[in-house]
Amino acid sequence: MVDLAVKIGSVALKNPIMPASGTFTEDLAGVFDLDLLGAHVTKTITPEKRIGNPTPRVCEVQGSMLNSIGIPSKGVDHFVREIVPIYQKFSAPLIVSISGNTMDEFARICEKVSVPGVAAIEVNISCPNIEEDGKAFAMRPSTTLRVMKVLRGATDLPLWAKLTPNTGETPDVARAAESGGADALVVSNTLLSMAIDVKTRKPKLGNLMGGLSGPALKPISLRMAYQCAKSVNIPVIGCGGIETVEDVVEYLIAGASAVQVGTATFVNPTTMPRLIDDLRAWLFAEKFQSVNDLIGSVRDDEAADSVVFMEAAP
Amino acid sequence: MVDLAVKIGSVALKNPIMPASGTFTEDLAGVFDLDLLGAHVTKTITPEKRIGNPTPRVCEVQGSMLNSIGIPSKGVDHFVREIVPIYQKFSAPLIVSISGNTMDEFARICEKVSVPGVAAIEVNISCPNIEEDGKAFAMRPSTTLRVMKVLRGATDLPLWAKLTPNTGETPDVARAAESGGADALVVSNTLLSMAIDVKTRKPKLGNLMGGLSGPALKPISLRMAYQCAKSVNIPVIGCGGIETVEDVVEYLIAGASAVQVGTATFVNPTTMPRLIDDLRAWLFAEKFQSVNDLIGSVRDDEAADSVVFMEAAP
Amino acid sequence: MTYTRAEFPIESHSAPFHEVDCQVKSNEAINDEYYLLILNAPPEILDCKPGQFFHLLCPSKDGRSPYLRRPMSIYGYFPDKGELHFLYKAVGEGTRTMAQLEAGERLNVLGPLGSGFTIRDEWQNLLIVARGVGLATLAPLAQEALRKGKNLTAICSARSPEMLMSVERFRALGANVLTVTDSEGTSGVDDLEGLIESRIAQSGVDVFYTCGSNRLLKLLQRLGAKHGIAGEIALEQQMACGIGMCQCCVRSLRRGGEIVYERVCKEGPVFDLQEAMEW
Amino acid sequence: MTYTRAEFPIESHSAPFHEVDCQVKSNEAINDEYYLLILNAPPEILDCKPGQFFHLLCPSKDGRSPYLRRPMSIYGYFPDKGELHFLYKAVGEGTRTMAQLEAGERLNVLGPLGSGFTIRDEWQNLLIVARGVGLATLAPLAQEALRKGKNLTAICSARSPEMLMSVERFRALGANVLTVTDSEGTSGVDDLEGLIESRIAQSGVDVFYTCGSNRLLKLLQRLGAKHGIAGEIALEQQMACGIGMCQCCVRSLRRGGEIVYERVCKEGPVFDLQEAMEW
Ligand SMILES: Cc1cc2nc3c(=O)[nH]c(=O)nc-3n(C[C@H](O)[C@H](O)[C@H](O)COP(=O)(O)OP(=O)(O)OC[C@H]3O[C@@H](n4cnc5c(N)ncnc54)[C@H](O)[C@@H]3O)c2cc1C
Ligand SMILES: Cc1cc2nc3c(=O)[nH]c(=O)nc-3n(C[C@H](O)[C@H](O)[C@H](O)COP(=O)(O)OP(=O)(O)OC[C@H]3O[C@@H](n4cnc5c(N)ncnc54)[C@H](O)[C@@H]3O)c2cc1C
Ligand SMILES: Cc1cc2nc3c(=O)[nH]c(=O)nc-3n(C[C@H](O)[C@H](O)[C@H](O)COP(=O)(O)O)c2cc1C
Ligand SMILES: Cc1cc2nc3c(=O)[nH]c(=O)nc-3n(C[C@H](O)[C@H](O)[C@H](O)COP(=O)(O)O)c2cc1C
Ligand code: FES
Ligand code: FES
Repeated sequence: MVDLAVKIGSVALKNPIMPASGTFTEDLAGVFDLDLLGAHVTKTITPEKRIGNPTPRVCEVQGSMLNSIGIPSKGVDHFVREIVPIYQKFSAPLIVSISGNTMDEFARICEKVSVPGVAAIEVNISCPNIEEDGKAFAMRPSTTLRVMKVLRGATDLPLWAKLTPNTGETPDVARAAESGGADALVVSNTLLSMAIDVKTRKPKLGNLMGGLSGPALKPISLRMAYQCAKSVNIPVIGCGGIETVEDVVEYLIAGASAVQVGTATFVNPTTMPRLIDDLRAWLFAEKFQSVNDLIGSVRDDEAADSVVFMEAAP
Repeated sequence: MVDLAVKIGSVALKNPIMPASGTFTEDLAGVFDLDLLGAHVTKTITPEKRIGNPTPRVCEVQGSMLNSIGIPSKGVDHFVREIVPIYQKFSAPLIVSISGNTMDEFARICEKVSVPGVAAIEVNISCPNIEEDGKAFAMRPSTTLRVMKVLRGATDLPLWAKLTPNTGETPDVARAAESGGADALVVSNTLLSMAIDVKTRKPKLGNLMGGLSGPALKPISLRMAYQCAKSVNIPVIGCGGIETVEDVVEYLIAGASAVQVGTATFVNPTTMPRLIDDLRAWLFAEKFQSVNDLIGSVRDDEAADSVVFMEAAP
Repeated sequence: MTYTRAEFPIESHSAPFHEVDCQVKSNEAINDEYYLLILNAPPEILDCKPGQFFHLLCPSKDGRSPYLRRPMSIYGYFPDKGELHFLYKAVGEGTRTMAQLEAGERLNVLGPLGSGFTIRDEWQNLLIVARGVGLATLAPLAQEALRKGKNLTAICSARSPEMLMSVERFRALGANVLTVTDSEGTSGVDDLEGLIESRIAQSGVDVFYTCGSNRLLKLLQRLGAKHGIAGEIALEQQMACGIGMCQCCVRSLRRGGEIVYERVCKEGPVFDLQEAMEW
Repeated sequence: MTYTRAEFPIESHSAPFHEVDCQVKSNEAINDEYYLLILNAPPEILDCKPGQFFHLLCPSKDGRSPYLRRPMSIYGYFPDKGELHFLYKAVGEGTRTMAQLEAGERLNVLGPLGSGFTIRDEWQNLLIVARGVGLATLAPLAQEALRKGKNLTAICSARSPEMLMSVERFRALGANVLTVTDSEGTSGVDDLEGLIESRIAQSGVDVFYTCGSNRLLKLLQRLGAKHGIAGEIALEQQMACGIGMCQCCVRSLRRGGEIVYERVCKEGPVFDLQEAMEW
């Protein structure tokens, strides 16, 4: 029997497969038993009610998609009252994703979701915020450090910091998040992109630009996951373009202790349980006793250290 | 007859299709008449001889590729003596791509390639350099401004600044390049990525990481081309993932005055002449007299100005 | 592979749906633009309601693979024959690859999804106004209405008489079918208004059902308000997940003096006619 | 579409090559691992040299489309029959989709590319040492050598006798074929060394040709140096463009006391045996 259990700091997962924020709700229980999953991660919520972005909110690009959903939210009170209890019926740990427009707002919501039944808080520091001119906190080490310190002061729950690929400073941002008190890193969110309809000459998204997710993102977020695993001592959770068991294995080898699956669930709603089965089979075939033996086993010894922190493509 | 001619500042191109640096040599003359192209862009050269990166230097990712060729170079003297004369037999303008490890080196090579027969210099400020800790100049507005001023002082030829997607500050970097004296922007180079062989657990590239190019890159560099066109008054040249005439049209609508084609030529060596034919046919079918009427015709009026400068995905 | 939903511990607020690979029984062009796809389907996905849809994973053909699924209304569901029908127009990459499906090939479908049309017991005289692929969405409604013994009138609108699909289908079901076309100059808003007003005057109308165009929406909202006639409309929106998770498919609705947003895939695709907003 | 190269204004330092869609004549498994692909090819791409290769655009099958082309040695070129042959092993995504090609389908090929083997007039006794797909690369060399009236010995090495392809092909051409296999315990370096030394002693050897493994390279370099025998080796490397533009396919070579880097697709795939380096 292959052991799939992993630990993200103090949070124990029975397997390393969980959904990515914004691509999962309890509606998926219509397709499979959600307690198969390593954890449940909810859509980012904000303190107040928000409508979200204009439609169209998604479009296709070659073999992947863009989205600009925005963060429509019924507000944190509704969430704590209505949504958290739903997940109490499951044994998988509940991870709640939050965001705020200002540090203050962010701290406030962080306190509010620190309720029984929540196993960890995923802090989405990768979406645009007002105080920083529309930049995301996680675009710079300095703002990452500042916001993480504030959030660390606001809760005793584990904090998972979700990073953005829209930066040239991933290792520095990762270290800043760790110094600021993050218990794990989620790597990463979507990459700012655009598509135009050549017939109408209009942007394909109502919001002009949106985030790239799906297979096209994988080589980028895999690189980030690797850089982060090399830069910090807290666990890294890989996220971006995962569709097949080989994708999962690639992230684990690169140093991720678990992975999140987003867009692939839209294409095939049973992707996650299939990945769990396939991962078990893969590890068995490759004679691993525990998934932990695979994590971080990348054979990069031939490459010079300096290369690891390379930040531009050659 | 549809008019395909465009101008990049003082450089007149008979059509907006040209190769991307590093994906083109005179060897392509084995497949089609190179004078069909709007311009010729040579592989980045450095002042001294360089070997380049360890092999494997390329690998496939889903529907795209990674490379870490490095910049093998026979040095600028060899280039001026042996390569520049080859291109004198063509009427298409010759664009020479250069790079340097330090500002000083960069300025020196910039002077050296300012010879008759060279129509413009593409300055590759998007590859890692020593003075900046391995970061590329074009990752930050400050270093972009500094290096562009130095280069501007080193030549009277038009300077095309080639930007990197490995930054969260594209509009600022674009403005810095313009202030520093760039005559056009090439948007953009490859994005730092990684792939691991799950069987051997080794990185698929000898250099660990490399740059993503091909279709996966398109929504990202299209977004950057759009942001740049909105941010500066100098022409923008789109580059990244172009394969079909719709891709070309998308960049032109977004505000690019011309485009560069890279990886697609590896897959289909006749991509560029086909794109020229297809662009002419597309413009004719859509009743455009001149390609210039298409450039920048994006219908983005419904979107708020602030959105244009958004820098993180929502 | 199917995964158990046995231990499903949430009070299901939605009917069950399934992801299944179905075999194509036939897939034929019925005119220049429209195709009829018939799948051999297992019984568990044939417990459908008129107005519901499936989310189809388009095949990859000639090296093109549409990435996202495509939503498609149920044109017919026949548990007795084990058949599921779709009527679709080849407009873009996804539907064009669908059009290349051949008998014997497989198509992965997810559904049935969304909430369907309502037929209240007290409604006797039903009026369907449909155009284009809207006919596909409304055909199962007609079948259900007639099964329930309602009086049904269907106004079918099209560009030209050749494009009037499903007319036979509606007639065979026993509906009173009126056709209007652009080429005959009978499909204008004024003509339609006259036609519907006379229908209301003659036999009364309890409810309107429609889908699609802004023009029809506005007309029916006006007539509905004027005569106090109920109505439902099926709306479309780009979709990613199709099952309520991604929030990409929202439409704005006027409700209780406010504007609210609901998901076409989950609260819809069928909405109250008066709440629907132009787009 | 083909574009004119008529006005080609550069002194061509390479022979002409072409991008062409060819029709598959047949594509069959010849044992558990290897396939023989026969294309109907136009005359302009059949002016090949032994050792050259084509860059193949693998078809997209079952939704997988290998992105880059795949380099493949020419196993046979027959201008008279209008045929181009490849012998390949299905190892990964690209070659596995190739294995699915059926007669009548089309395959886009680019070539012939690279520089081939040399056969100097003064060389009379040629020795080929090959294993695995290396046999594919060396078969046209055998044909050319025998056309030129040379004495040719081919040592074919394989895992087991069943995997010994092309033996018949070499024999039919008139070569003296020796076979060694792992399963019979005859393919070790020592065995090979003995075999080759006795060949040298018996009839003399003027040149070695090989491709592939480090083991063979080292052995032949040693024997070549010892006896002053010339040699050539065909090398492999990942490729993107295949025509000299991207510089990804370099190999290091020892030349004039220095280490130099050359492109397998352009200066290669055939290199001087003594210059080649282990990898
Ligand atoms: C609930 C529902 C039921 C539908 N029923 C039918 C039907 O029975 N018959 C039929 O022919 N069509 C129907 N449509 C429309 C159908 O989904 C689109 O025509 C189809 O998705 C177009 O895909 P494409 O790749 O061919 O076109 P493209 O234009 O290439 O599609 C690009 C993207 O836009 C989306 N898209 C394009 N048009 C629409 C649209 N009208 N609605 C939603 N998404 C769209 C596609 O799904 C895809 O993601 C329905 C749509 C919805 C929402
Ligand atoms: C000049 C030359 C001639 C060749 N001739 C033959 C031949 O006649 N018969 C034959 O069976 N094989 C030959 N090969 C090897 C053949 O190119 C590879 O087996 C093939 O590219 C594998 O592709 P894949 O997608 O199946 O495997 P994958 O492992 O999935 O390929 C992944 C990537 O690595 C590259 N790659 C993998 N193996 C090799 C290799 N050995 N050399 C170069 N690139 C590789 C692929 O092209 C692809 O880009 C030759 C290689 C070269 C360079
Ligand atoms: C429709 C959609 C909505 C998303 N919403 C959120 C969100 O609310 N919060 C967040 O942190 N990430 C959000 N993401 C990003 C995903 O969590 C994930 O980081 C990203 O999609 C990359 O993973 P994937 O390629 O597996 O989809 C969203 C992604 C998509 C496609
Ligand atoms: C093999 C390879 C080598 C490259 N070498 C260079 C280079 O020397 N200088 C440079 O500015 N860009 C270089 N690039 C980047 C391309 O010029 C181009 O910016 C990038 O590939 C994106 O375009 P594409 O998607 O059309 O390939 C290289 C790209 C590839 C694939
Ligand atoms: S399509 Fe995802 S919520 Fe409706
Ligand atoms: S494969 Fe591009 S130079 Fe050899």
